[in-house]
Amino acid sequence: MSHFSQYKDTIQPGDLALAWVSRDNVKPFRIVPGESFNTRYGSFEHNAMIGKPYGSQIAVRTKGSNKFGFIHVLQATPELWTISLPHRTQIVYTPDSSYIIQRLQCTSRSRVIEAGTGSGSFSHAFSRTAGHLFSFEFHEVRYQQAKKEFEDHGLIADGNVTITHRDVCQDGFTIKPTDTTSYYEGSSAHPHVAVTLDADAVFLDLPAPWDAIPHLDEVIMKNAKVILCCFSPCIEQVDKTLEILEKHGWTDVETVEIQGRQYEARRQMVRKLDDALNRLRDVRERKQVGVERRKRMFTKLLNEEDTASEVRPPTEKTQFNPFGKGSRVKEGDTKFQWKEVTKVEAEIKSHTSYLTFASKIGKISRNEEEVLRELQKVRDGKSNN
Amino acid sequence: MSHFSQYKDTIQPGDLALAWVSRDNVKPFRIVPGESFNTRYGSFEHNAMIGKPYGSQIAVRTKGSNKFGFIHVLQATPELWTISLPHRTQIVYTPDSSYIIQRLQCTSRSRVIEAGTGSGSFSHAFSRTAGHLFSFEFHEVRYQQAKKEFEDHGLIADGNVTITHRDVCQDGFTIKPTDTTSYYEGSSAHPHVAVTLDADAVFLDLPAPWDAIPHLDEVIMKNAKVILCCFSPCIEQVDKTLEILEKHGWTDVETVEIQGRQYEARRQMVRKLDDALNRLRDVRERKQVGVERRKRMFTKLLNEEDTASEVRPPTEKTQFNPFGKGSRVKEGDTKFQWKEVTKVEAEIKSHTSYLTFASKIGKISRNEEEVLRELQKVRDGKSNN
Amino acid sequence: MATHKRINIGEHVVLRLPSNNFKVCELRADTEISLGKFGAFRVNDIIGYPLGTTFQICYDKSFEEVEQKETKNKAKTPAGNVRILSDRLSVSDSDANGDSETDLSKAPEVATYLSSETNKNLINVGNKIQKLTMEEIEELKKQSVSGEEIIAKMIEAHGSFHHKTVHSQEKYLKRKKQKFAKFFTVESPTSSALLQYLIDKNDVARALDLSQESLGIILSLANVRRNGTYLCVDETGGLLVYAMLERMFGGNALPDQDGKIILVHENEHPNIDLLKFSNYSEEFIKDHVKTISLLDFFEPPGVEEVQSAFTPLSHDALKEMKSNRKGAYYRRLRWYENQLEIIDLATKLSYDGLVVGSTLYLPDLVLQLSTKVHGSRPIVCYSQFKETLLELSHVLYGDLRFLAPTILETRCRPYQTIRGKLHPLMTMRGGGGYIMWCQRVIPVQENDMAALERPKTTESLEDNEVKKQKVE
Amino acid sequence: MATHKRINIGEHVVLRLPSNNFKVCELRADTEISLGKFGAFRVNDIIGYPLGTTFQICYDKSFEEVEQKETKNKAKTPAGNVRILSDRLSVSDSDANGDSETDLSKAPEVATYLSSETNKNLINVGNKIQKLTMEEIEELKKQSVSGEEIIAKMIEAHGSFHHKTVHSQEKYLKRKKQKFAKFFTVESPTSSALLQYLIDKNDVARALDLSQESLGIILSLANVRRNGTYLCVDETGGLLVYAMLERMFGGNALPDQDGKIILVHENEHPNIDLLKFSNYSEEFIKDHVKTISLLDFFEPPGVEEVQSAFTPLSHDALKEMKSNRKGAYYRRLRWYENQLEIIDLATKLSYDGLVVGSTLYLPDLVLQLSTKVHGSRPIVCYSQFKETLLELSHVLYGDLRFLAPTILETRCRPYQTIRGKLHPLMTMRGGGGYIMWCQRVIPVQENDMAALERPKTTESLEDNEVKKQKVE
Repeated sequence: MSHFSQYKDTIQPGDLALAWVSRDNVKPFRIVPGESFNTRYGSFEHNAMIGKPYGSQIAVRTKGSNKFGFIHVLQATPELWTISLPHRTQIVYTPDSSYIIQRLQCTSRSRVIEAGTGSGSFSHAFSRTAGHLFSFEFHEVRYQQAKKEFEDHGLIADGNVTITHRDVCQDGFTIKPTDTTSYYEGSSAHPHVAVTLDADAVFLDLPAPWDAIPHLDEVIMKNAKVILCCFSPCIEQVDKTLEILEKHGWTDVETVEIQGRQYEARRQMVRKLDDALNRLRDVRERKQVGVERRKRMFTKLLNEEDTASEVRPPTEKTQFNPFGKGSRVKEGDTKFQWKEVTKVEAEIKSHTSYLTFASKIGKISRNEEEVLRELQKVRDGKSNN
Repeated sequence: MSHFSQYKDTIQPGDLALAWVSRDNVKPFRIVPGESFNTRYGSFEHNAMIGKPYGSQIAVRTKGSNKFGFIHVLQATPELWTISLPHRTQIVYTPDSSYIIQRLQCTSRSRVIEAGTGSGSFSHAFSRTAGHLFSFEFHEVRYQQAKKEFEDHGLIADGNVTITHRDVCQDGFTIKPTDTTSYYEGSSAHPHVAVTLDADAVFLDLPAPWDAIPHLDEVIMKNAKVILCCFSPCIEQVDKTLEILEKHGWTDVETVEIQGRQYEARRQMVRKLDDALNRLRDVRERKQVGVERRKRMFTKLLNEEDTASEVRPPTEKTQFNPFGKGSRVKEGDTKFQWKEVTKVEAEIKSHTSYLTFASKIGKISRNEEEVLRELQKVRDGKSNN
Repeated sequence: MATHKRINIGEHVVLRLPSNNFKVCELRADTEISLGKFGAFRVNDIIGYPLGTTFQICYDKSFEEVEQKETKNKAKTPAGNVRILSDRLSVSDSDANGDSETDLSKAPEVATYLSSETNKNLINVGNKIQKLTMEEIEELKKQSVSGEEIIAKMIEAHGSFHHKTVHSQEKYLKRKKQKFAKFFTVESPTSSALLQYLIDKNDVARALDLSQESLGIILSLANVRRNGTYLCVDETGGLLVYAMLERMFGGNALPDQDGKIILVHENEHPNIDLLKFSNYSEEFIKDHVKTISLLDFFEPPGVEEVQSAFTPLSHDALKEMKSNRKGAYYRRLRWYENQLEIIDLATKLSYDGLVVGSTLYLPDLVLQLSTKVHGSRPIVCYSQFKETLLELSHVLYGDLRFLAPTILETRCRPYQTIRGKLHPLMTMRGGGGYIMWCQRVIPVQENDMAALERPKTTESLEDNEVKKQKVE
Repeated sequence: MATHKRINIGEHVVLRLPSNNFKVCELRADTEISLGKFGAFRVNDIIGYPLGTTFQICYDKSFEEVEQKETKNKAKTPAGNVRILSDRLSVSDSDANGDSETDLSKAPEVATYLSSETNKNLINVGNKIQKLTMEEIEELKKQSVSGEEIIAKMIEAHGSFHHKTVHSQEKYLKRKKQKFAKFFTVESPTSSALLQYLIDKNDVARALDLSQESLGIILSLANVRRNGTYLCVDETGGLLVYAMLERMFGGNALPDQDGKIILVHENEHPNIDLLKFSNYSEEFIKDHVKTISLLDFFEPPGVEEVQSAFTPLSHDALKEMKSNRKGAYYRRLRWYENQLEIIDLATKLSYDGLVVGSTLYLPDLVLQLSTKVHGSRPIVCYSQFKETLLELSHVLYGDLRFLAPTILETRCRPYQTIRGKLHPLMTMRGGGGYIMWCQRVIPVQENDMAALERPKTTESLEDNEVKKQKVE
């Protein structure tokens, strides 16, 4: 059962769900009757979730307090899954992945190669759309982890995702029966035949894509446009990639960067000049007494009278406070006027990787007879009308 | 007389002024009694400007019409001057130049090297702040143009700008009496002595800065921190620059890009859902007649009566138009409600150049005796208190 | 070859011209397509080749003479023969049928002209330096078999070509070559190609200034996939719907798909003009794109009202009807079924996502439409301006039915990919819009809260407190 | 060496620590400065060297023992000897007085450890892989002469160091080296350094989230130079004023400068705290930074009122005054002169520019202050938020006294400059604010317009029409 490809109405035992605790704290968990999801705000019983629609907010009374803790229980999507991953993992983030999918013209017809699998988050996005995804991972432990995850998430059972343990730079992309791969599992494919990848979209997230590119010719679709994307953090990698792409007949080469920014909606207090002036006026008035005193003092000074007797009266602090200074004002407090503003994240992802796109049509040709037949059919159709 | 370094109150004969026709059309011109500044909106007589304060809007009746044409007469600043330059010229734009000046810690104490001069627009910005600017240009015609411009603008007379014709990559930065340079003109410097540049800030806008960098050691300040900035459009240039910087003992190397964006303040009409619904309701009501007819027709159909007699009445087009559709609404028209929005320029400058900064202190030392003397002076001062 | 990868008769394609301008065409058999100054070709000649192929238009000498004569008499450009190019930048001047392509993208000519190591001695005097007048160039264009020759002549006539650096010589040649070469690339009318076509026509304002990167992220964030039922408001002339269909069903239709888009429109009729360029059948679109006006959506007709206006006849009754009346009956039946569908769309469905690209005041619109969105389903709203999404975000943030509204911006920054001269392009299009993304959620119910209260505690729970705890 | 390039007694400097944290210090003679875990040094040892010098703190063995004992008794770190480093990244472990520095930025150690060509076999298990506990590392830090040794030990103890690629080994070493090395760089307290100090302290909100690039462009757009008189509102704790002074007069004072900043403040007293870190004399600041409250600026006291409260005495009258009264007289005289100066600042001057960095509602503030700005002089307004500048721009755009209000954003994007691994830094600080820039202009007068009317025409000129022609 796929947790990603089926829209679900209600939370059911066995489901993979996401608990949204806060924006920075989204956790995947499995719904098991009798178990609990624990947070520092409290412990949320799965039984209280089961049967409720996805998206439900779940409340719990925080231990030893009269406050409530809340989570939302969400159904996973590739994008929410990406958010739920720990930030130290190398992830292709949504601004990049969504652009790559769009540029690779990924649709339900696409046969996509992905190397390497990495955290697997991009694989989820590919599997949502692609006809078939062939994912390759050279790191054995990561391969096992990803394979298990794909199984748990129902991607393998959905039948459109294959993951293979392979160093594609050295060994290419052809999947053979002797390989460590999910391909032959639960598939009707004959285990003695090498797989025809026939890919028309390729995504390479490898430190040395130039070693993998020469192997692509064997596995990409013939006589059809194939689009490639290389994902490389350093510009020197781009340079080497450009060299090999040209050498291997890839055209329409373009390198881009995607810059994603996230903004928070905030409010800033509207502090009118008149209010500031009124506040200063209030201060001045309180000091006015002081001016009178000043005049008297000067007169006394000139008359050589004693000024020591005039004790400086304490000037009261202004009580007129239009901006709530001193007290802590909550943003949006309706006692004040507010201006809506946007604020960019405190730390922005200024760079992820360079994306280098290219396309190739191996051996362009057409079947002349077939074309003639088709043309004739159209002509016949017309004359029939 | 400098047109850049003196704040001027009123427009006077002989002044270099800027005519602001529109944001994309800012033109420098010289105030000459009896002459005119011509635009397609009309001809503006200099006599009508003379004596008016700078910043004055000048009106003229557009020929053969009852409308007026306007310009503003401004005093030039380096930034306005940059705007006035034709866009096809290679210019260091203000987001870059202002950042470079800040990072080079340019103040009235700074001795700045600039190579090459180019359009000279950055020289104006440097000359505003620096103690002395030594600008180098290898292209002879451009050197002559820039020199004349600096003279016309009063920069040479101000005494803090020197321009020299020189290929610094080949011949280095030392200015000798035999050079083609403005240095000895109007300067009290002895024409038989090589100039001590003693620069503590260096800006290199050259295709091959790596050829110039080795020559810097001869002309930069000794025993003091010198800051360098290389301005290069291509990343390969940065790479080669990094190599040579390391080789020649420059430290604190950092490459940055400056991304400047310019926004226009605009308004978008607030189109409320209720208004859209009301408009559709109006359409529906007009069609209501049609529904009644529909019912009658159906009855007739069932009763096998003749329906041909029922002519479809023309449905009037809705006259209720809350958003002024069809008619051309001027942005901000007070008959409608508006939301303030920002719009980025249609074409943004996505890249100018990479800026590579580095610093160097040649031969670090101190005068031990001097330090001891100073320390003693402080101690004496303290014990005196 | 899979048909969706092939140039097919009767389908729409996007033609990319040497100028990198775009053109949308329908490939009708036995016709010719003219690309103006870039020549003309016969549709039959390109059918059956893979989409993405670049064709060069070649005129042999006899054609050339015909062209010269014909252009004097009428505007129509005669069709040349097409040849396949391996690369848009490799323009060959060899014979039409030879396949000895010389890749000129390396511009070997450059080496044969003297070049300056730097452009030290080159002064920009604009067009004066090019001694061929525009008229002379136009004349050459009429005479020449290929653009190559024109360029060779232009270089000869260029007063200071040898003063340019090799780099600027290359740039110059490439620019000129693109200007006079006669070739075109046949691309599939993908949503991206269509958007590029609008941008190229300076008509992207019609698509709310959308960028490819914004379009891509909308589709991902909205979790668009083949089996969903999506609610959509689309003021981009149908581009959003077009892209959603592409993501759901691929470029042309596969049978037995169950995904649907319900397009809610502001005016009497929806504007999905761009769908006319798609290669779906009309029927497929009718089945998968349901349109409904805002008013019908929010105030659907009553079932009784509809039924009072029409009652479907029984099979027998229908049989007895005179055949000249049946047409009228079926028209009425269609109206009836359409009304019932409207009622269905407006009242029964719970949607798998809401995608909005609209200039209507968003807080009202999104709040209202969201009532019909299922829990844990995304709401994605595109706007040309961040400020309108800011206003929307504040409204959504204050409503417990929406989780974590976020404003996103995504910009693509393209590079010049000439090796040794890598850098971001100096200028790029501004704009491209902003995206608001949030999840539709279901706030906890008062009585659920009450159930959690410990028996000893008596204080009532205020709405406020729920609000306060809302996760950010 | 010019004094402004030198480390001087009594001046403020910014210290850059190995962690790239910043510290502001006053260099008092005969004192010591402690950098916590990075050691301590004697001020006298660094006086006289050029600003920008990096010093390494070295402890010889005997010191080391003292340190170990002392740390048990009191918190104070004993001062080590300083040595000059040619580079912040070249940390030597040779003897304190030797000058045979080995540049370790190349990390030759890496070659001596087995490294993996890729990190194929490395699994991230977080801190578990580092077998030294924090306590052990702390213990090592107490024992070791140099950070080098700690790092060597850490590598030994690092379970999978040889599984890392050379690149990540280098990164690891560099990070660890910076963590345990004992060196510091002495920088001039420039406006940029001070801003960096605030950012580092996570205190830049106090400076309205200003970035270096925004600060730089404000100064350029405002045309700040030595001979101007500028009106300023500064809610950045004085950073704007600090930077303007720097641009006008250099880092420390030159005599006989005539530029001035008139700082208008919202509260009773201005907040220019950061000026305390500058190396100007108090007197210099008093001469060149005039402060005046918003109320005094807009509603200055009347001359009569001031004169009614005080009349300066003639020279003779003053002579006759008892000396114990003279103090009081001069205090009153100062108040009197101050009041007259306020009147002057508020009524007589026409300013060469307006620089605003304020959270007050900008339309009111800028419109009011601009009345005192001379024609053809810039108005530059900084805000943390674009939306407040948008509102301001619309107001200015509707007022003929302002030419071409423009909202600007400028962002610096730093790169990793390791050759072979060039790329923009993966993360950077958001924020940095926005700038509104326009020119103060003088609209044409009605009567000037009237003078232009042709005698034959009678139609009156409407204000509207002037407005319409306003250049964009």
